Amino acid sequence: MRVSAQFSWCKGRFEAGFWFAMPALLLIALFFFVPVLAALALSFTDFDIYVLGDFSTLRFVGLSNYIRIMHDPLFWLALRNTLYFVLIGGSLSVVFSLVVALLVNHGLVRLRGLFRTLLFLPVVTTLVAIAVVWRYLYHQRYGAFNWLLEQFGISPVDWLGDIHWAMPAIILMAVWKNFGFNMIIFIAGLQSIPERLYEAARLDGAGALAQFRYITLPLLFPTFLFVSVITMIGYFQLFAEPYLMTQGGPSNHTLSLGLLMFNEGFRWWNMGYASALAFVLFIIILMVTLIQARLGKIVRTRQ
Amino acid sequence: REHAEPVVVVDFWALGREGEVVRQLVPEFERTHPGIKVKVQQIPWSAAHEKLLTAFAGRVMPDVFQLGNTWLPEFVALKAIHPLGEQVSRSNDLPLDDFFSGIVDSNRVETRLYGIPWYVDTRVLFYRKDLLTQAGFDRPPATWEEWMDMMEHVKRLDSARYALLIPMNEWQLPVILGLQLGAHLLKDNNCRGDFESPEFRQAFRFYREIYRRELAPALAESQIANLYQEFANSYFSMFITGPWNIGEFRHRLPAELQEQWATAPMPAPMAGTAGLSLAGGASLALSAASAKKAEAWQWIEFLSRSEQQAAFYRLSGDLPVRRSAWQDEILAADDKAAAFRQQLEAVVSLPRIPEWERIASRLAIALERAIRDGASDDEVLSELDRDVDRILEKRRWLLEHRS
Amino acid sequence: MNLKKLFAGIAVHAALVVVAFFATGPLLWMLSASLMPDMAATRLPPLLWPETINPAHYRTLFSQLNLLRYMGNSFILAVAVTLLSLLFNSLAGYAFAKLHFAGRSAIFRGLMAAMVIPGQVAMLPLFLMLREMGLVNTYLGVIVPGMASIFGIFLIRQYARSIPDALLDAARIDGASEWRIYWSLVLPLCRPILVTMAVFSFMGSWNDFMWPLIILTDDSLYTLPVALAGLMGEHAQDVELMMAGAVITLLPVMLVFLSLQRFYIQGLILGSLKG
Amino acid sequence: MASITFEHIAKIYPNSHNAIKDFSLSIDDGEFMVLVGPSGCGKSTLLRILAGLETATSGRILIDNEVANELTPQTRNIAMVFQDYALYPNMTVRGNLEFPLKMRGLPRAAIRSKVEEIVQLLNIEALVERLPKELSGGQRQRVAMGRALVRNPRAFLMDEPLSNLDAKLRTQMRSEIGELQRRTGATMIYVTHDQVEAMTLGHRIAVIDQGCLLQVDTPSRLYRYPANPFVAGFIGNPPMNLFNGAAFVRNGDINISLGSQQILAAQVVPGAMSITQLAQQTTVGIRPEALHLWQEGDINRLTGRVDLIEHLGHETLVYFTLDDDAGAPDTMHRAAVARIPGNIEARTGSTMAFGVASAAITLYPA
Amino acid sequence: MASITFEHIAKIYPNSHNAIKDFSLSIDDGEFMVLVGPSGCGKSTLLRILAGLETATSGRILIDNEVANELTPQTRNIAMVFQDYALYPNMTVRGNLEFPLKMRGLPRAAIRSKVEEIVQLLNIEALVERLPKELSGGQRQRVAMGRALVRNPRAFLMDEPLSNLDAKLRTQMRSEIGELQRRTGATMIYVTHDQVEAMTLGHRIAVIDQGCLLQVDTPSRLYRYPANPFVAGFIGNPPMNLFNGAAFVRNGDINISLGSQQILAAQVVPGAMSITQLAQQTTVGIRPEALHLWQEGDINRLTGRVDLIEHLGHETLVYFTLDDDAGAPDTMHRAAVARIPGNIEARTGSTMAFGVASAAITLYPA
Ligand SMILES: Nc1ncnc2c1ncn2[C@@H]1O[C@H](COP(=O)(O)OP(=O)(O)OP(=O)(O)O)[C@@H](O)[C@H]1O
Ligand SMILES: Nc1ncnc2c1ncn2[C@@H]1O[C@H](COP(=O)(O)OP(=O)(O)OP(=O)(O)O)[C@@H](O)[C@H]1O
Ligand SMILES: [Mg+2]
Ligand SMILES: [Mg+2]
Repeated sequence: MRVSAQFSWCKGRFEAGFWFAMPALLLIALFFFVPVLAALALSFTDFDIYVLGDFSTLRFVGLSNYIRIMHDPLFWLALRNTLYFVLIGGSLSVVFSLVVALLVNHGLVRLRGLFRTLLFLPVVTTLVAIAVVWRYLYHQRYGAFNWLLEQFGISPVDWLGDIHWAMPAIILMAVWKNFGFNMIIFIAGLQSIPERLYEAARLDGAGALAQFRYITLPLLFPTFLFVSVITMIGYFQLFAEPYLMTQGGPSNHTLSLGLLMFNEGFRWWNMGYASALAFVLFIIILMVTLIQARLGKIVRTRQ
Repeated sequence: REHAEPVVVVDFWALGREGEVVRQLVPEFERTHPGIKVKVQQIPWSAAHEKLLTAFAGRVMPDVFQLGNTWLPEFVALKAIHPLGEQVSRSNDLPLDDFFSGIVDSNRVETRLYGIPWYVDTRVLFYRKDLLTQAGFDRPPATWEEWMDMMEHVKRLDSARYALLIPMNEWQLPVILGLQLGAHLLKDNNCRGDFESPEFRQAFRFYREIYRRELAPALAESQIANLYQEFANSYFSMFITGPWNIGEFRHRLPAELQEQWATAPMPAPMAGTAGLSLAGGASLALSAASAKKAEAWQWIEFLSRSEQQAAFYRLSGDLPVRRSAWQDEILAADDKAAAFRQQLEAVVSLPRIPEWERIASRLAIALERAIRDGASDDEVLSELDRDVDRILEKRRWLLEHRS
Repeated sequence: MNLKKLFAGIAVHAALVVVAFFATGPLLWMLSASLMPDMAATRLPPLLWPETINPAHYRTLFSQLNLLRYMGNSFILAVAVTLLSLLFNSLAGYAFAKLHFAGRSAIFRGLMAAMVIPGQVAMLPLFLMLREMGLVNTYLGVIVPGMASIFGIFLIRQYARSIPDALLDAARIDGASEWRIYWSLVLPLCRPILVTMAVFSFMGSWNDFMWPLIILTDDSLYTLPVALAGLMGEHAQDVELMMAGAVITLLPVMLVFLSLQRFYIQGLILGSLKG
Repeated sequence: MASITFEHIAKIYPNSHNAIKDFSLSIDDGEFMVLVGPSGCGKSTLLRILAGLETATSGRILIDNEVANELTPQTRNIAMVFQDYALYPNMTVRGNLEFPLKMRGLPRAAIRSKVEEIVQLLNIEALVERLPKELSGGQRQRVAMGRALVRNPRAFLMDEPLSNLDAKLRTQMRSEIGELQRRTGATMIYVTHDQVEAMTLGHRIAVIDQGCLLQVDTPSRLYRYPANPFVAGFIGNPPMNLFNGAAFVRNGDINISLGSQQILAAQVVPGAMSITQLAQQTTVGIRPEALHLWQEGDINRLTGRVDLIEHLGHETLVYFTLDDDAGAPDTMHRAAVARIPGNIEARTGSTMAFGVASAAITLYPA
Repeated sequence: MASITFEHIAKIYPNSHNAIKDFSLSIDDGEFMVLVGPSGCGKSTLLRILAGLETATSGRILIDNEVANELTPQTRNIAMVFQDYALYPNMTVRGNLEFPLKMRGLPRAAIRSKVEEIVQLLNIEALVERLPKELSGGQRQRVAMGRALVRNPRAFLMDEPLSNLDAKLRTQMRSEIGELQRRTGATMIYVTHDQVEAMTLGHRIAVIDQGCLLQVDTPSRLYRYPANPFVAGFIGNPPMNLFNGAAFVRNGDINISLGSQQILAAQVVPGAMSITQLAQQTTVGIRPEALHLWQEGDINRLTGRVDLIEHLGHETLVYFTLDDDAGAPDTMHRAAVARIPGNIEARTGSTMAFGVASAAITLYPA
């Protein structure tokens, strides 16, 4: 009896926390988790346009959507493209932003704030608008890139139309759009390394390279991991860039899993199939994240 | 005084430029139909299909909507469209025999009429007279053979240019060529793909040949920055496209070129056969969910009148679906439109099943594979048929299920 | 040694200028092309600057396309999403950081794991669900999924953890209620991260294309990017007009960012890495 | 102001750490009670239980003889000054001072006049419009005190309020706190690690270890008669020297052998051990200042080898190791320190002799 | 090891703050030099200039009589122990200790044996594979020292290395540092705020204020003969009492009047003031421990009203205000403190008399 009474005030705080978290949790549950579960359920049916017109034509198909995915050449193509984008685009994105962050954070830089802002600007832009610009920059005859190439005597490249160049073009644009965000996080990471350590290292006889190798790199590793995971998760969901720039072409060479899912889901209303695709994507991302986390742990314990 | 009368608002979705233009017909309608107001909303073509489907799924369909007639079967399957047979037969202003028959056919699904054609859209050949003359020809091609020959000659004028522009991922041209040869595209009651048929193979071969000989640039639609400028620059001299471009060419090409371009019906596979083209265009459909069907029908009926068709032509350049409307003085005098008038008597429609758009998108993929990746015909077409069979699985099941 | 420093400084700045040009070049060119007369951008060799400033495309956009209305829609939606998400996320983020309730850490771990789920998974059923709720084609339908976000809760929690417990205890002892503590103490203290989140949400909402495209059917409700996408479909040939449309779409969000960038970046720097 | 009683308080944290064990202590109205004890012994926990920020697992808290266990912190009306002041960084000094009154719903005029009064009391008129970050450490401390004082609480709790200050400011603030408490007659519970603060401020000092109350007494009695070796070793700086020894009574004297050296203790210190408890094994405590340079006539003589000399100016600390011919086992604590006034010189390694008064020796059961 | 000389060093920071002003100081090879001074006086700046982390605006740094101004920190071969240790958090203790040797390109075997040696010297064998975050404060401190010691630098600089430790550990580390320096005979420059550290560790202490060197001398001389009131007030805790007085020579004695009270000083303290400088206005310094309870026979007698008594156990601090019948102006410092051994009782407000030896009075020009 006494125990219950004693917790009365504690309950006050308990309840405050509960009520504070409740609205957001409810919203997330309702508008995220419920649809996700529903999608999971849908992925075992053949929900399609006929079902939309007449619900009685809905069939439970078990795993056959997933089996079909495994046999769908478009899926494999899209997976290949997506992996290409994640691996090449993701690492470029991370490495480039790291390099730029190092530059911006360099001790000799004047007007650091200005550079930081300018470099962050692409992050803020609207993709739809930016796609207009980039489609034009990539234009085979009038685009700036080919004009530049021409100055060096290189023959023009059909950036968005050539199966070899379309994905690199998408990657370049994605890097342009996203590096600023990672750069800021890297700058934060760099700034959290105490100046003391560099001073100590200098006294210990370390030159600029040794300082980078033994202080900056290892201490930036957690940031690096964070940025890689975030970038990777985001890049796996690639959709808007190819949707706006190439519609997946040429010959589906920029068709990403996200775009394939959108096409199946919202263009053809094969909701069952699209949901199954979504879960396959989810499982891939989950696995890669786990691998990354594991790798991170290994590297960290090695250090 | 006016507010005493209850006003019914009819929601109307029109696509693309039509959406802009049709607004100008509304005052006349509202004047002659007191008590009905029309609210026009414009939907961009690029998002139209998704948009209509989501609107249906979201149960926010308008009362009347424009839709490409290739989409009609899909919306019929969805039970989104109210059949119009009864209304047409009751109407005293809609003699179906005044409409081009190929177009009307494309609005039927299993013999029932679901849409009233609004304007027609078929594809003909646009060409530069001066360049053809330079290459030694004084008239447009009538047969495939002539056509190929002409293109070769044009290409020889300047190898940096091309003879023909066909956006590589557009499926229409090979389909037209196939239909001209009598290909069915689908078989077994439209339940399986038939792209491996000899007719389609032949058409496909011809189509590839154009690229193989570099008579057309391998460009996707989105890569063509300024079509009109390129046409004016002689970057290409032939172009297969629809009537909307008559207006655009007139508007955008420099004045000195206006005399130098012309239109012609599609070439035929061989002399004596018809140079068929696609029965395209847009129709007006009445939403099955509409609560204002009577008023909505009046709006459809209004737009289908001969004089409104003519008026609409003048505003938009969209070609009328009624032969009587072609007697409009401007239209009759338009030499560039004449080719369309001729072509419209020889149009056929595509398979009328909901899956056609998906099949067409697969076809587009197949075309890109063939032209860009250089996959063989066999490979591409059998793959296509397999894809199509898979797409039609549910249709087969439904048909079995019903019987 | 000083000479070496000088060279290093020059090299670093040169590299930065190149990168800055890479970052801003497309934007500058967009602005420049939007001011060129028709077809000037598609000439060989390409023009870098308009020979004469020609605002005609902007006039066209505003007169023909009802851009003000789209801009207004975008603005209303972005502001609503921003304010609501700030409220809900900060409440939850603070609760996860500082208040105790049953299952707190379990729930939080669950949320973290769910960050991996691609958003597109939920899109289709969410659409059907909102249909059942009658929210298709309403502002609310656009706002509702953005009202709370896991990432937002996470960011605010990371930041709120740095608030000393003693401060909250002091307020309790001074007689403040839990709500009062949140309102008068936690919110002001979290200002940097709130500004960051605000720009974040505003940006996200303003730039979002997919969801409004799907959920809004009535064009009087369209947002600027949706309208611009429509424009792209209809006027793809008018490069200069498109550029003007792009400029107009980008301008407001850029202004918001530039006016808040100091706080925004600071908040990101403070908030991003503490966990 | 109010009297405060802890009655058999125990606190077990959710991680099942038993931070407070059967703790009972009465604090009079107007008393200045100092809590000392090693880090983690539960001092803060006690204050937090009293303030209502934690709940006791068992036992009762009485404020003015009324059970307060069930009250929320808002209603207990107790003021607390936190170690890091916990000033609201988003409010000015005035805002900070007004906050508790606002929360209690006082009318604006009353708030204004009350704050005015406190501002004058603490001499911070010039600071009222500043933000906490614009104040120096000592000024912050005063504002924190002001925020507690402004509302006439029933008691003040202070958790190491001076630990963040530098030595000079600390001395100054220390006397200000003492002065304030004398003036207002407030009941005060004060946690500190600082010997000087504890000795100079408290009416009584409570020594706590591992959640148990070891001894509570006035500073001087605590210093002179520590109840056990822990308290003896905790109070005083350097702390009391503690040796393992053997004791036995002979001729009414208490004989103590420290290894091979012998000394006499005059008496058994009250509170430490009764004469009958004397056993072979005893802990022998001698304060560093009880050791002086040996001079003729001293009864007790202890010799040792000098390890280290620290000159502090006014006094010298001599660290030495007790000589032991018998080679006593290592377990006998032989290291010791003597505090000698003034400046003496001695070589490290040399042997020194110290005298110690019999009365200054404390004995505890080993 | 090396000797170090600062020659007319000045440092103006980019924000035009003049942190060091014409600073000259010679440190012998093997000397333990302690720098003290109020916060912000420039101690850290001096160390950083010496280490090469900052450049002097003017003046010369000599290491072993060679000008070192232009050398990079890497080449000066000076070791520094930072206040917060600055251990590399990503390396184990071994990694930290190996780092300076690796950077100097020593062969692996040499590194290994050198590290082994240091590990044993510092008694941290058990810790070598741990990361810094797995160490306690004192252990970290030892590793930081080890990282400095491992490479035979020409001098050690230590910037408040103990300020983060608690009192007990601090005492322990203090003696370890002293011990180490004695053993290795290293040249050492040590910055501290702590009186005890300064007094016990330094061979000499340099007192700095606002970038200027005020006095440098051995601890005991500094304590006994502070060169000016600032040093006098800075060294000692509680610091020396400083009064405004008037002085004049009569009959060979120095007569001092403090308000209405008179005392005699025996002599003028060397280094403070010459007898001929004596003037009417003088600052009179008396250390708290120089004041004792007055007893018959004392030459000098000062009376005052007791303000506060602080019992510290082994001694009592008596805060009092000098009596002044003449009602001297407020500007005369009359507040004083006396340090009386043992426990004395006195009521606040009562009057007490103190004796002071003539020799313990220091005079400075006012
Ligand atoms: N919220 C908690 N949960 C679990 N254990 C806790 C909690 N708070 C404190 N403890 C533990 O309870 C014991 C007493 O903690 P308390 O803070 O009261 O110590 P303290 O005497 O104030 O120490 P210090 O002098 O270091 O402040 C410590 O061992 C501590 O680790
Ligand atoms: N990088 C700098 N730029 C400008 N002023 C500085 C810089 N570093 C220190 N100062 C100023 O120079 C003066 C001396 O600083 P320094 O760090 O040497 O003081 P310190 O004696 O070490 O003080 P503390 O005991 O507080 O550590 C201070 O007033 C400080 O504000
Ligand atoms: Mg505590
Ligand atoms: Mg310093």
